[in-house]
Amino acid sequence: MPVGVSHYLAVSAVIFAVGVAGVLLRRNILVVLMSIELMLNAANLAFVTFSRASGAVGGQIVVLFVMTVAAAEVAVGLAIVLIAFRARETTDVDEMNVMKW
Amino acid sequence: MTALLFFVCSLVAIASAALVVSRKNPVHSVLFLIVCLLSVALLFLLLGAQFIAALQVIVYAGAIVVLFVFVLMLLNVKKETVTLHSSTVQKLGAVILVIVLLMEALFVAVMGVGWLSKEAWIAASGISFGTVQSIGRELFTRYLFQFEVASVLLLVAIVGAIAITKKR
Amino acid sequence: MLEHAWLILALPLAGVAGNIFLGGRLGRRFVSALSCGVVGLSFVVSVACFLELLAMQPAQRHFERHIFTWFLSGSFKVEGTLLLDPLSVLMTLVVSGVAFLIHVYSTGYMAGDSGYRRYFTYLNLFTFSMLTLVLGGNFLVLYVGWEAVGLCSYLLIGFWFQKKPAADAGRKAFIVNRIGDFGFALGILLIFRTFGTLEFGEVFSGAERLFPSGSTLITGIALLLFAGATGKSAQIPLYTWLPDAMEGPTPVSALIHAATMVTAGVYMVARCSALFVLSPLALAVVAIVGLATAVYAASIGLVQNDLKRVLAYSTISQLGYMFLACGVGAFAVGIFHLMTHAFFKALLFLVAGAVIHALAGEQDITKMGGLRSKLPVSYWSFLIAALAIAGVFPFAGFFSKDEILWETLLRRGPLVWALGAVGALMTAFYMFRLLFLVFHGTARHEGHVHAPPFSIKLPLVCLAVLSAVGGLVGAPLLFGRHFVKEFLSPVFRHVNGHVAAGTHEAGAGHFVVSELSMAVVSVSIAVLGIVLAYRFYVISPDVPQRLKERFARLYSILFNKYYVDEIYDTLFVRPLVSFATALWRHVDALIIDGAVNGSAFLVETASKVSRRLQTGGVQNYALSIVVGAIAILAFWLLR
Amino acid sequence: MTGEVMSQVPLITVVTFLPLLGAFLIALTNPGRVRFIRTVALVTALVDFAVCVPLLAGFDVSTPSVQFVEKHAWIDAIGSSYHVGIDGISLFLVILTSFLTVLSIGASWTSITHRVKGFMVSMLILETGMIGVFVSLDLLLFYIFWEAMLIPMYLIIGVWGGPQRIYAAVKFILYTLAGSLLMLVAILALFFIHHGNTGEYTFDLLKLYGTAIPGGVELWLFLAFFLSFAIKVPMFPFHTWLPDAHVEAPTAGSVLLAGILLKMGTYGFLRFCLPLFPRVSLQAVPAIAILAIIGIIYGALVALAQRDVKKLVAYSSVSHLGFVMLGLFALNTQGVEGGILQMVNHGISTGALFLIVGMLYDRRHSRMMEDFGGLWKRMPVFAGFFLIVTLSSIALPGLNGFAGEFLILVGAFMKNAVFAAAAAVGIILSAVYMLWMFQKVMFGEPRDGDGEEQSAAQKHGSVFFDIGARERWILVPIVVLIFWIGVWPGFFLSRMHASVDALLETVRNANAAPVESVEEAASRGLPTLTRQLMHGGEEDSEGASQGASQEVASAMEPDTQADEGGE
Repeated sequence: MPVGVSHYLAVSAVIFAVGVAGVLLRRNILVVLMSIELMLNAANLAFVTFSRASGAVGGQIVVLFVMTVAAAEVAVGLAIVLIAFRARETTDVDEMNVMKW
Repeated sequence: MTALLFFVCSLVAIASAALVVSRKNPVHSVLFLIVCLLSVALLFLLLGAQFIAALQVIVYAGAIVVLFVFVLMLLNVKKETVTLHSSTVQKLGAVILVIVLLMEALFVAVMGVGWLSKEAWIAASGISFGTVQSIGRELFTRYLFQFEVASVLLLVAIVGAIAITKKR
Repeated sequence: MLEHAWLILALPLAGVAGNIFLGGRLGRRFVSALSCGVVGLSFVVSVACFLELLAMQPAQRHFERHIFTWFLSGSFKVEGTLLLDPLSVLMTLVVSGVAFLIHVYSTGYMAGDSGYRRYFTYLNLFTFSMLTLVLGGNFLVLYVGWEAVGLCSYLLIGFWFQKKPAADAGRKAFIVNRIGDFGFALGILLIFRTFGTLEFGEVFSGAERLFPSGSTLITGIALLLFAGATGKSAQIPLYTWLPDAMEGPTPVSALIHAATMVTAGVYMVARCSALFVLSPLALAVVAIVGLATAVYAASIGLVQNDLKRVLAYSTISQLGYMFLACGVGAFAVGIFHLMTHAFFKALLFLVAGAVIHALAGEQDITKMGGLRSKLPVSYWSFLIAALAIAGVFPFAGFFSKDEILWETLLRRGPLVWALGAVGALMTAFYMFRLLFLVFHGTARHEGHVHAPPFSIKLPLVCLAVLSAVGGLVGAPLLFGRHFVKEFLSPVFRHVNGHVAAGTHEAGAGHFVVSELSMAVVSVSIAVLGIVLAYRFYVISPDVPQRLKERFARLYSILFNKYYVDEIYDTLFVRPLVSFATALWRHVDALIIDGAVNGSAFLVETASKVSRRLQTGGVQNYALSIVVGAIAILAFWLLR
Repeated sequence: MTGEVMSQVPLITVVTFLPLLGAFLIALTNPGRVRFIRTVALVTALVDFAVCVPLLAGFDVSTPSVQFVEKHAWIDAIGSSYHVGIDGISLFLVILTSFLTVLSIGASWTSITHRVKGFMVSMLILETGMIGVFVSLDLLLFYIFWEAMLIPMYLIIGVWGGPQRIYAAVKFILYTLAGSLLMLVAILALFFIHHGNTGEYTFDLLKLYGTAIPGGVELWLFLAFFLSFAIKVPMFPFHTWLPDAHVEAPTAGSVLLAGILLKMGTYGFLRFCLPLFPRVSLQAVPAIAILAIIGIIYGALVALAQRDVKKLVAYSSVSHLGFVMLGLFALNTQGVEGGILQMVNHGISTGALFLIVGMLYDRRHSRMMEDFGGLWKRMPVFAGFFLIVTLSSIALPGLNGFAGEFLILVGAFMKNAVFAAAAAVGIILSAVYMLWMFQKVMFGEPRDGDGEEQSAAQKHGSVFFDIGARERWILVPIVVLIFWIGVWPGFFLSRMHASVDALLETVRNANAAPVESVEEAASRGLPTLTRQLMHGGEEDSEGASQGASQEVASAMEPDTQADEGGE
């Protein structure tokens, strides 16, 4: 059974879905951030797959940028988690809902 | 051989991803995240993207996950008593949505998309694909500006992270 | 001198400016000198113009001067035109002459008032406005003067603004006049739409050329103009402001509310005679309103006790006669009566002022009496004026009033004449009632009687002379010539063609005879009135009281002026105010603003509900992002 | 020589942005230096007014085209340019704006004591916005000025206003925004329709004139513009923001609100609605005329019921602006010129009334009539000024109000006698409410305040001390203008002739020209509205005058017939 585009994409899809589930369901903000990393990774996998399928390097360049963004996001995101924890002694997403009317 | 490797790697990746999400202890989650990232790196290699694979290991598994670990240790959070979200609507909705999303994505993956074909896959499997050289050439010619922007973004992120966490 | 006719206007205006900018610094003597001086000079210029006009051929006595272009917008062009023709020059003489005398009188009368400078500023402004009114060569300049005299009237009636009745009366005068002016303005607009111009000459010749007698359009114009005249000249139904206007200083009543301003309506109707003669209906309306006002106002005058108010009703009544004259087509006679009336009515008011001055502000005639010996100059002046207004030969009023009645008989028949004669009877009666109550009998007042100063006496004497002999310029039976009529004839040359035949020129002989006999009749009427008054108020003073008790209801109707003020108040004033308040409180605040605030409330409510979606929980937001992602993907797949 | 120099200076840009420069300068100043800030603001406004003088002097009365034009590329991608200039319609409004700003700053000299810096900055930015509205010849630029000017006014009402200021400010800004957003949509629609017709993307007003718009769409676009301008004017029944805003705003705010902001609505009708949508405009004449007349009478009646002097003046504005609208939509030379003149007049007279009310408020800290009375005795000089302004407001002949209102009545009467007659009732009512107010405030026995005012009373002998040099110098130029316009309106009218005639020509031609568009409209199944306009619209509007007008027709001059609407 030859491994093709569909296989890689399927793996990417599953990992992405798992990531989404993590973001939507977990209460620990650190796990939520990790789930986001999973989703980004899934997207990266899809990009590389497409790049491979189309023969263009552009897809991989995008992955490079995604990684940059991911790094920045984690840096800032964790910083926010840090001060949020300092202020409220919790990492529970449910309790961080002051940003509303 | 390649097929076998693919199946093993992808199964490990999926399984570890699921574990990242499902472990109660965030420290465990981080460890499984490393596993997942490494197996995805292997998948990259299988696709012939050596440079990306290397980056995946260095940046993700190296830098990002270490960051997570640091923060975890810094915060010293106890295990969650309740893992899942409190609202039933949110839980139910999330489950349904995830399933629907997965279905859709799999549908795309399996049924394919118009512009992809087997021929393209084979033709593109040249030697130079995904080497440091080929990516580097593209990156410093065509995507130079974007590259610079990315570097600025990182700088801003560093400054931002420091500024946010600074104690007043 | 005609070239310099603008001086007639410029001088009083300079007086206004001088009073405003210099009067405060230079003091009262300067104010008196300046104010009287400019009006006097203005009178001198008027006389010069008059003489120059008189020297011309009758047909050429017409001088027009465009000073500047006032409005120019598309086809709407209005010049600042001065017009000197016999009519306007005659009016100018009367206005500036009487105004001068009253200025002089005022220097004595107002000597102690703290608003001395303000008073003379207004008075000069009034003179300027009134002269603008008569000298204006087109409808819009006339309208400027028309409104400006209204303004001066407002300011002078309310001169003692601390008194609420005075302030109220001023406002009432202005607003009632505005109602009349509403018609006048519409008339002007209609004239412009019809003729494409507002210059007198072009409009009148256009009317003669383009429209047949009885044209609806011309009738409309004439009636609208007349609406303006009823306001300014205090005719039914807009006369109610004039009696109230007596709140103003007495010289003002003499100048504005007797001699000049209130006659502006008569002047305007006479000026537009070319339009009125084209419309029998409009003429009839003018005649009817004039007659009705003449009789009606005289009947109220019979029983009033306020010296000035009796004179006010008398003025309304006399104005009615002038309109009656115009309405029967005898415009020149109307103007003649205007002139003589200016003399004797101004005199009456000035005497009244002297009396009030002498009695330190007392106006109630029941509290006067026996002043004959104490105020001889006033008494004799008043007597002359009363004889004049009653129409006793050979005083001024006789010639003009007799002629009005004669023309009425000639053109409208005996019934109308009879009504006019009843009015004349009442006039003679109430005037002598005043005379007897004020000057004869025993003194019913207390305190010292102030002797009038020279500045008050001088105008009285001048006007007394004019009232005595002023009518002789229109005495055809004595001199064989009617100077006023002849002088005015170029202005009214188109009248004869339209108004029914039977004028003086038509049949010479036997009309003279019957006119003479009618003159005897009208003098007898006047004498009858005087005798009645004498009997009632000198011989047996208890008669009025008995009559009052006998006809109590009639008396109270007359005494309360037919309750017209009250009727207007309930019919128009109160409903307007409550309607306005209701409009504000209910329609504006409740409905319209309610709708605005209601829609704001709706938006607020909707947002209160919908902002619940904004939970602040980051995962809720993520959920909706996923929903969006799914939707987009689904759309893309199912496309 | 000087002419050449003049023509090289971008006068319009200078007039528009000089206040902004002044605002910038003030913004850099230490807020504590109050005197310096006031001086800078006043000097800026004065210099700006002085710059208007060459504008007036160099204005060519013979041409209808836009003058002092400046056009520079701005946003090329969407064809928007910095295109400004003035013609006979906007000339006096620009001058009026700079004139009233000077007076307003003068009037705020002592009455604004807190946050002086912010106030003066707002005033100057407001001036830039207002002038910008009048000079813009690019729709996008116009829209930006139109909206930008709301912000400083919002702040002026909301920060320096009376007790209800927040409510009034929010109502003001939301109400006007609601209208102008619809206008934005219509502007975009116009932009795309023009592109569809010619393939050119442009916001240039002069190019958009004469854009062929499909019948039904034209109606909707017209309505969008109409709503925006009608709210601004304000026409009945969109007027309720006005009394609130006026009453709560500080004196300077009220002056500029009444004097300039309201004129933007009427100016908008003239500059945009009429030439952009000539056919629908003509069709809308009866409806707008009736709304205008309702506004005249309604505003006057409600003013009659007021006890608050400022509110009375505010409602009188509704009435006066009704006159302006009536004149503009008479669509003949007299009406439109009278309308423009009346815009200026209203700016002067009502502006002056608000200044006067402000002076009273400074003394008594009340706007209620029953708190005043007998002021003539205490303040004779003030009384003279007040009297003249009052008379100007009730259109006494020889003063400015008459020149405008009478021309409007002439124009309206040519169009429809009944409308003119109904409108003339407003002149009676204006005398009723203004004189009533005047009597309440000035006549009667003097009454002095109590409590806190007594300290001031001891200083001056009475709460109501007469006006001083500063207040006199604010009122003197107004009185001069009142007489100038009243006695010599020709000076102003002659500068409008060419532009107004050209505008009317545009409307007339658009309505006379395309006969086939009726068939087009019919084939597209558009509402009968369009067809009525083409064939029977005029009869409707004329129908009411009947009687007199039929006879008139026979005697009428040829050019008056042309004025009837050109069909």
